[in-house]
Amino acid sequence: MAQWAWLVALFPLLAFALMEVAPGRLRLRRDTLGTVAVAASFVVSLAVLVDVWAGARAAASWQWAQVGPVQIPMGWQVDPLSAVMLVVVNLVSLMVHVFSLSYMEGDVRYGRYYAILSLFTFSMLGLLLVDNFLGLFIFWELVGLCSFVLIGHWYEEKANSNAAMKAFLTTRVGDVAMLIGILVLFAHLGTLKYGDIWSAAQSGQLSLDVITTASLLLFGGAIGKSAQFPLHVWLPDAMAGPTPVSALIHAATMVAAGVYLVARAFPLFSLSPTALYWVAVTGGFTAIFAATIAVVQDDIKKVLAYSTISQLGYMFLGLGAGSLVAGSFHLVTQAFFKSLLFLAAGSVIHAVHTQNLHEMGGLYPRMKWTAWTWMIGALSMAGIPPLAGFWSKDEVLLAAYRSPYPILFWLALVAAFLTAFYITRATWLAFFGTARDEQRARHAHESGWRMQLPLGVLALLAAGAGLLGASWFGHPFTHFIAGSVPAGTHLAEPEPAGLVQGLALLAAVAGIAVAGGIYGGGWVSRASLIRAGRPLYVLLKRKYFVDELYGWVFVKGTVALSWLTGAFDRYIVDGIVNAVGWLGVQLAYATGDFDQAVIDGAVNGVGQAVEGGGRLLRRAQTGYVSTYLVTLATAVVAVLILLVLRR
Amino acid sequence: MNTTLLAFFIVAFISLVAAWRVITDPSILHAGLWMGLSFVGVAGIFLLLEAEFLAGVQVLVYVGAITTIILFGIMLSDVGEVRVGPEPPGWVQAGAAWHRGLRHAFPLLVAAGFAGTMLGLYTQSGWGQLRERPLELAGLSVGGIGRELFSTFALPFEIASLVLLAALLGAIVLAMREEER
Amino acid sequence: MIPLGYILGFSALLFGLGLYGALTRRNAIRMVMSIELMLNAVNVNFLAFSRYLNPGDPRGSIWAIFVMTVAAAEVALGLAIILMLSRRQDDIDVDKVHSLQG
Amino acid sequence: MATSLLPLLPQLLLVLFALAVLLYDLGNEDRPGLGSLAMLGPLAALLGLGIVAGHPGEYWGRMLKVDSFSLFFQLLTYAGTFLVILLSRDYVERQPIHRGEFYTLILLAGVGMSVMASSAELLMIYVGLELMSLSSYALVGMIKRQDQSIEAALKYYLMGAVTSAILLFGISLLFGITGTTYLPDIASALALTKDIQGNLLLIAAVVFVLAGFGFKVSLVPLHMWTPDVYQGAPTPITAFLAVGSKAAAFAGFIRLLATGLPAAVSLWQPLLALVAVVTMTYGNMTALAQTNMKRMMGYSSIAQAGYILTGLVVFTPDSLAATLYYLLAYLFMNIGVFACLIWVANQQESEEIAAFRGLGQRAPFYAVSLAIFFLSLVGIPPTGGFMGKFYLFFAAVQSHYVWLAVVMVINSVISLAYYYGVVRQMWLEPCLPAAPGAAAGGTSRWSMPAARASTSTPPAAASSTPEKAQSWPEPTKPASLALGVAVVISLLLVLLLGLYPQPFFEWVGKAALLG
Repeated sequence: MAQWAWLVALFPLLAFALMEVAPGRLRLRRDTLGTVAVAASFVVSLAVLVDVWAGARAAASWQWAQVGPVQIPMGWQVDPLSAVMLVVVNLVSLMVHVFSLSYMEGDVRYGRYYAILSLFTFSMLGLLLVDNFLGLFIFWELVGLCSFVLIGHWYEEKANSNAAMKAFLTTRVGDVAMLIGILVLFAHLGTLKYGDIWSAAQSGQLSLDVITTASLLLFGGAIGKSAQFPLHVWLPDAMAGPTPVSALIHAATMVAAGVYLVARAFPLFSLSPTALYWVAVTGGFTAIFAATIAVVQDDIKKVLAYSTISQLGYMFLGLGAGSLVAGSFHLVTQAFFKSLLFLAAGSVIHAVHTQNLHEMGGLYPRMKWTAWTWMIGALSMAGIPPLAGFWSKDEVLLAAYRSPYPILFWLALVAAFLTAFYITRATWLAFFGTARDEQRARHAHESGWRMQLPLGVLALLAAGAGLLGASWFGHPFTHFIAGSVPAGTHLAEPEPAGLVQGLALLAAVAGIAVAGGIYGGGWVSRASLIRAGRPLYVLLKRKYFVDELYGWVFVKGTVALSWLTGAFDRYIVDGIVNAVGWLGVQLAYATGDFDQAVIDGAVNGVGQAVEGGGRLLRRAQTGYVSTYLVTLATAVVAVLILLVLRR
Repeated sequence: MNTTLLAFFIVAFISLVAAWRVITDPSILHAGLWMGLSFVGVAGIFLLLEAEFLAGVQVLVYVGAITTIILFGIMLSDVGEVRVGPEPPGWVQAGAAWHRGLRHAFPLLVAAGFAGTMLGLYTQSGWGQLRERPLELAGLSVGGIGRELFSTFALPFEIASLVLLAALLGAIVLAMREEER
Repeated sequence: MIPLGYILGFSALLFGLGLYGALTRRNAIRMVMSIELMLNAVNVNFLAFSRYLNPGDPRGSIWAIFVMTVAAAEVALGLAIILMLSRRQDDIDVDKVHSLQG
Repeated sequence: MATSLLPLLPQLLLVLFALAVLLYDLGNEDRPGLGSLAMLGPLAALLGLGIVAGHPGEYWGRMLKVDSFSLFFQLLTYAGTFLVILLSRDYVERQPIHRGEFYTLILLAGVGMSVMASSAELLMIYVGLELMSLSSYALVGMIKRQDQSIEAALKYYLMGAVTSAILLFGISLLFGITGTTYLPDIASALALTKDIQGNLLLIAAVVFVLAGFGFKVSLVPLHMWTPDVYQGAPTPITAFLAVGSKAAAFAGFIRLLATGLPAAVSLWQPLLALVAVVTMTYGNMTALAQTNMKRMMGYSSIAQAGYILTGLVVFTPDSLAATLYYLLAYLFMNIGVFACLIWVANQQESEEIAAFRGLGQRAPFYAVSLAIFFLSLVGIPPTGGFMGKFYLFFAAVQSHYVWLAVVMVINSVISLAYYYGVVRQMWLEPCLPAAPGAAAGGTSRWSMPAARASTSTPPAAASSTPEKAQSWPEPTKPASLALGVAVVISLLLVLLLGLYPQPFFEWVGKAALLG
């Protein structure tokens, strides 16, 4: 079956082509066409995965063009990494297609939406299938283009089209580096094919400097596409697109392309400790950086957006720590639980018509299905065993722990705590507590099977997919994915450490607990402490026969105790909780401000500087032909004199 | 100083002064006439270079044709000398300053820089003091030029006729007065 | 005889004068005249080189003939453009024409 | 047969058709089919080119050179001329332009371009250049009722004449130094020169000659005519200048540097590298601040000239081939953009970028096509522009001009912003109502003589009720078939060059050898 893998990309392409040329009647059924095509793709990709799991490989290549002595090949290949990703992309895409049937119903550009969705799916699958860097770059730009169109889907709103432009421009900055990286490899080796480059690099044809340079330049592209610091600014803005698009492109697939690139080029990266170090540092820093920001976001999609940035940081951390498995495994599980969270958020938004968490609340009784699936995703992301996120995050933490830079491990651990914290906060604010907007809450309801089914399927995977890599079954994923790099590649697959698992679990639970305490008003607050003390008080009263003296002592004692516990509660517990909360919030605001003021400012500032320069240069074009002539003659004579004097 | 050199200096001086007057004479009509004189001077230089045929062509084409066309052009366009108009508008203050600077300071510098550099280069190179070699009349004779023109250079000659055609066509179309319909 | 440098110097000065005129004058016709001076300087160059460095090769003379031909065509076309301009505005001040800018 | 007419066949056919158009125009008042007759010219020349391709060699006393390089640029010229006439067909109906002379001059300019490309003799290149230039000066001023057209012609003419004098001065010095103007002889004479670096006269000659060609391809700081002329000229002529004139000037440029001055490479290479960087950066940054579409394309074309020039700077067989490939893609993407521009201008009677408002809804075909042409200009796959840029980058990196490649890539990101400005207008902004002058006819600068207007505009325009005038999208004039054809041809080739580059790679690879 593996040799038919190219069919996977073909179906969505055909669907797109059909949608564009289809006459009248068929044009109205573009949604069905797209969904069926992706479903077909999904079935094929599943078969391919089974085949590849059994050990099959397939590749085909032909010469696309020849430049002088240099050949530019074009071809495709399937190996474990791409086979897994094919299934993930197809599955998420299929779910999003189904979900959108209901979510986008009645949209002004419903048909076009499906057409671009098909084109995107094709491009993403193509990106996974190609066997060379030129093809990768072409599809890389194509997915960017589709993302651009879809972010700006509701372009009537100016902010949306600005967001689309920002996404396109910001990622292009990374692409500049990437293209140059590709060219550096091309110039040194005269080939663009992955396999040739890996073997050339491993056989020592490239100096370490070249490998490091090329790797870091390639990583530049990944930083842009996967929204890593400091090029992450576009992703939160990209939430302007329809929510299913956010689930597909800006959570599960396109943003993961950067991680895929590094995983794909792992044979190259693994040769350069410097490159790996920077990948790890970028990832680790982004992970905690974005997580702190997510803590204070009020927009449910923004929480998820920063969460995505943070999780992508984890993946890079894993890869940078030298573990291909950690990065790619987290890539897979994140795709499931994050698209699940986005779709669930979409379901909520569809029901209450707001994205502001503070206008939600109390939705649980009315949207049980959404709430439960959301919570599965949330717990999975927080890292509660045996859900998928636990296993993959564990791999990342383990890799960081065993890496030469254990500080990254502690950073990641704090980030894990924060992850649990903010997702619990969001869960509570959205689904529990009292409805802060009665009007909205009263009208909330589930939106039918077309939205519920994808939630269910993804919840199942968000819960269960982790078992693929679970230590209980002997890490089957580890052995499988190792087959996608050449034999000589150095893979640091660290042995499990109980300490790490324990700390990870602790961080997750602590995060959930603290958040529950602060936002849910649970056991941590004063009232619950008293309630917790009350049984003891009653028990004491029953056990020791009531004596007036004792009684008086107890009464006095109880009063004193209650005052003490109250004081403890008031001054110590509250203080700690508040301090932690305050610190977290301050940190989050600080990073948020930094993000907005400095990074955004820098990005916008460069744009303004360029444009301002343009306006200034315009002045020179006075419209007077004599000015032009004098400029021309001055330039010629000045160059002449300069060149002559230099001799 | 021999006579040829003396003649050269006189002719060159006349030609250059005439060229200077082309630029500076307040009357545009006089400027046109000065230009004719300058062209005659150049024809004189050609004569001194023993290129009699070219000197003849120079007089015919430049003095005869081009100067006449330009004088006709001056009459036809029926305009006097350009008077100094208002300064450029304020919206391009920076541009205007640039413009003023260019207008007043740069051109002289540029032209002088050009001529000075070229003179310096000629002096430095071996060309400065190079005297004539014996003349091989075959090359520069009318017959030689004619033969070359219609054998080796026949193709560019034909294309030059297309250049004239294009210019003529363009001139006619542009200069033709539109009848107001 | 005349040293080559003298002739080249004359042509450089003539070209420089023409350049100066083309850069400073605002009357379009005067600019055209200045450009013609520059072309004359070029012709002097061609003939001088032909005479001193490659006697016997008529290439220099032929270049001069072509330059003259093209110059005549250029002047004719240029005057037509200037004529067109003079019909739109009362004079032929090139500095009055600056609607295209920026 | 050293003086056979056969190798001249394409040029001869073009001249014949130019004369035929002129005579037909003189002898016939109604002139039906004048445009078709003119279009046959470049097509016939293309056919002739097919015959000439079998007879490489030098003819007419080494004045005419038929090699793969000249065949390549001739093909570019004829294809460009054909497409420009295609663009003009609709345009000349709506503007007060003398059609016969207009087409004749386009064809003559085409002859000039092809002459420039097919000779290694500077005299021929010069005469071809002047034929092209003089025709262009006249063509730019063809809309005599428009002040801007006259202004553009005047500026172009004055600057062109001055630069032409500077070029000639440079050529005369070159002639003095080497004793010839035949490029291969110049090269062999220079090869004997021991101290190229120290030859100050050669420096002067090279600077002047580069200035002459740099002006035509609009390199900064010789570019200043470009935006003004592009804006003022009739739009098809703007397209002609952008593709035909630029390609031919590059042909001469490449021939001069690669055949004539390879020995002096150390003189011109650093200079041109600097100029290339300044040119692309200046063009792109200034384009950002534009509001007029033609003017923006003027600056864009300056920036593109900078990209193309990098191929010459790198100066390897690969980089020259990349230059040719880019010029090929450049031809079609520019023609495509200008075709869309003319279409919009016909509808809206405006060439401002704001005129593109709502095009996405009004005419999705033109809007999407324009977006694709822009993608190609920026260099985003899978378009010909991407392949061309990639090839250029590759050639630059291969020769260790990494910094040049970096500057190019950064510049292409900047260029994204101004093209996006147009794309945003097409989809973001609501539709404009039809221009007020459209129905009334007679006040705007786009108005035409009443007599011609009444014959060429459908009666619907006159009888349109106020309600109907309000309800856009109802095109006021029927869409022109010719423009659509031009867009489709350009679109197909832009995509073909991006998706199936192999045959073109082989072709430019051969042409770049200049053999």
